[in-house]
Amino acid sequence: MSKVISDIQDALACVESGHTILVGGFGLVGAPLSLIEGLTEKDVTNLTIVSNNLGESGKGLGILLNQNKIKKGIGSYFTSNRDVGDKYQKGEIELELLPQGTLAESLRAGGAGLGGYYTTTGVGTDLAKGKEEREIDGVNYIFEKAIRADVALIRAHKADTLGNLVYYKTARNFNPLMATAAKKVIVEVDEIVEPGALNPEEIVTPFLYVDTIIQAQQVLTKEGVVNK
Amino acid sequence: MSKVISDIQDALACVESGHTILVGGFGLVGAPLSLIEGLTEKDVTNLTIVSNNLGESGKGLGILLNQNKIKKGIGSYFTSNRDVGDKYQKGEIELELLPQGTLAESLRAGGAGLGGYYTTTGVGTDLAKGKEEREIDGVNYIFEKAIRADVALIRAHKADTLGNLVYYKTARNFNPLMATAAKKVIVEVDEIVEPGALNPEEIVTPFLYVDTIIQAQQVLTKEGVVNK
Amino acid sequence: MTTWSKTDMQHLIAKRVAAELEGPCVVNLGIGIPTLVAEYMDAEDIYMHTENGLLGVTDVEEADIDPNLVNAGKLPVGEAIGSSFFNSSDSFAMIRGGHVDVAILGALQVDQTGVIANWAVPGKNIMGVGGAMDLLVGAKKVFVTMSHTSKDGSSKLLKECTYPITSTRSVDMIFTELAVFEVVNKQLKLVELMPGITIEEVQAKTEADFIH
Amino acid sequence: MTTWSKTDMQHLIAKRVAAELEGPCVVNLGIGIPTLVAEYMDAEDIYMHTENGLLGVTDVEEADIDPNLVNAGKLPVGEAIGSSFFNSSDSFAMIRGGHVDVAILGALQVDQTGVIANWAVPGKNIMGVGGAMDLLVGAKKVFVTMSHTSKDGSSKLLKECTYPITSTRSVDMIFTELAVFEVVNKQLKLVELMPGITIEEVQAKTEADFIH
Repeated sequence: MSKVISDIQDALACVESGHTILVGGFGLVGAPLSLIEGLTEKDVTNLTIVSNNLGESGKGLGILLNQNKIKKGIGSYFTSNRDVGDKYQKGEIELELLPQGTLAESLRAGGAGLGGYYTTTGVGTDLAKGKEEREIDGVNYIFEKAIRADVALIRAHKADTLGNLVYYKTARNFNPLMATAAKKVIVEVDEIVEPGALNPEEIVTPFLYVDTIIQAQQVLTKEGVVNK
Repeated sequence: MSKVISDIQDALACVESGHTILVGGFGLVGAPLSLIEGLTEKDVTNLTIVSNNLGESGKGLGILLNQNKIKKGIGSYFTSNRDVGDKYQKGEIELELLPQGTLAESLRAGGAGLGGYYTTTGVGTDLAKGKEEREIDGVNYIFEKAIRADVALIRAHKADTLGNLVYYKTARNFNPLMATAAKKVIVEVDEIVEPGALNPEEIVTPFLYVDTIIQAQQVLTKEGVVNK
Repeated sequence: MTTWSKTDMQHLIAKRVAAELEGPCVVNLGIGIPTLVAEYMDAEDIYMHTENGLLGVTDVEEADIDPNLVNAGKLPVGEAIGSSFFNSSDSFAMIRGGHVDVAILGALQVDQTGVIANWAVPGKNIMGVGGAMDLLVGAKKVFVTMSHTSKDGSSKLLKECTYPITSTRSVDMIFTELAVFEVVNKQLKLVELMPGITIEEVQAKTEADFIH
Repeated sequence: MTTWSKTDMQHLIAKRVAAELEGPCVVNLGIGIPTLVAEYMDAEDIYMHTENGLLGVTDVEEADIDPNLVNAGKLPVGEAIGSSFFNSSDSFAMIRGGHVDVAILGALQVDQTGVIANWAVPGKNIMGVGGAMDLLVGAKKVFVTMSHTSKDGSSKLLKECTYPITSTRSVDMIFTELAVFEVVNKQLKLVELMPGITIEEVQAKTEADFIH
């Protein structure tokens, strides 16, 4: 049972207008660049994108933004793309800003079947507005809801054909969390190997989380993003 | 800066009467057998022990139980030691029974600085009695509190002298979670290596969680527990 | 009326459950009859998850037994090709997050809406629950295996459970030595009689209402 | 009155903060002046954490730059001996769970109780927060580095922050090009004048009340 698909649009067949989509990466590092490009070529709209950033101006998710395919962004640092602010000003996009730790934790909670959790992060700040506050053992917390999505687009370093994944250095970031929190998980990888090639003690994402694997066609290098 | 200590009682110097102590392991698998033995030789009482089981009759934590050092047990499966039931019947021990997933998740929440979380596990059962129930997006959850402790006694496979840890097969279980959720973390390991010997991608417990390392003196073999 | 040795009965049930599994899927096996199901699985793409931290469980030869490689019943197991190890919270995140396809569990009682009791007996100390409640809320499908009646001959399929329930969630299928039931809209539906069993025998030994 | 180039000022502050760090400890460095602190740390047992997933950050030579190995400011970094990689929730679990000893952050404003504002400016869209709020609630100690005054000469140490605060938690120490403050019982205490600075100059440029 191999989960490997060669055509990106086939891999993205499950993506529909109105979907909530998790997109891995911290800036371009660990972002599923090939899948994002595939999404810019697909006729979908009204997407909710959950990602630390919405790319950079005219790059990565920034292209999707400029195509007006994004209805709402949920992330921690939209500042990296000035177009996001312009669109927000014009009322063309909804934004939900979360502390980075809350974004990560909510994704993990979503994947783990939790409803939500209490964190001290954000208590007493503008980002706590409208959120329940509760004292537990003398400490003030706010309630944060779990995040779950229709599809996750992630990047890993290696996959075996079953879907077990390992990551590479700081390109790991949100990817393993997003792998757990969506109905369909599509991963692009640098290298596809046979089952048994990855050490069972080192696998970060066990295969039950992964639906589809593609060979990455775009790679981040010192010189920027290049086609492979 | 090496965290390695050779004498078990020196390693356990931070343990005091009345402490809450996390003890790793699933039965004897992955249990810190040498540290538990050290605890049975130490003059402490009134302990709250958080562990999946309280050992077996007269073995591991079972010895501590029979020494009347345990005031309260928090775990998921006390059935493995018939003495626990006897003591409970006589009112000699308090017990808090949690689903195994809740025990694990509460430890993780404790380590991650969360106050608690909502889970579907246990809803509508006797184990939900007295716990807040809440509907979130049409699903019923109960509130579970994070668990934090004074000391964690855990077992890993290898440690470097900084305190980075890797585990071995199903001996991993609760150990990495407990490493995050106590003020002092003492680990016993099969092997101590130099910093740099463990692959940064494979380290399961980063060194900032670990205070003290000892070489395991007791090992679980096919023939049972043997002194090394 | 058919009678079996306990072992034969357990194997009969285990074999029948195994036939219900279709790959690709991830299955968690409880203690008791469920453990036997592994003996009858032949599809290559059925993977077993054990909640103490391993996805990809296989049998192990006596010579290869590793005391630190066990299943949730603390029995020695082996590693399949493509297996992975993880900690307890990651393991239960798989279960509670709905990533395990099928849980096969034993039960003490099942009520006629498919709700089960399998972790505690009234009048005895409540001492252990393990992963039972987690598996019931989390697995996409739950299959129950059990003898149809207690040692005293009374039905274990009841109008209402008298033991503490494990979850308010109804299981999906129930396999006994007499019959196979599906739970459809909170109602038991007999879908198959085991070899040599008559509907009358099932009716006689079943307190719960069921349709067929 | 002393004047510095912006770079000199930043390095002056960074060097002073570095002197405050005692190993063994784990330090998280924010963007801006905090990043410079690494240049002045000499203790072998001071380890740097970056919230995008690495404990054990070092400098990197131009030739060794790896585009997939960066810090929270997306600048290339290297790996120390004994480093480890982890995902974002594990990284923030370290921060929020109180396992990072010191966070060194920049700030736009500090009030006289030590509460800071460093993530948003009123009248502009609120577009980014990153890990600032997490670090403020979680790090055992928080050190703030900033220029003492804004470009227009107004004090950044205020009676009350006019920008949205990052946390209700007071920071522990504040380092500017003029002075070092500790926050003691929700009160600023001047503990050191930077070389060549007089108490009068600090008083003239500080709106916040402070003791000394």
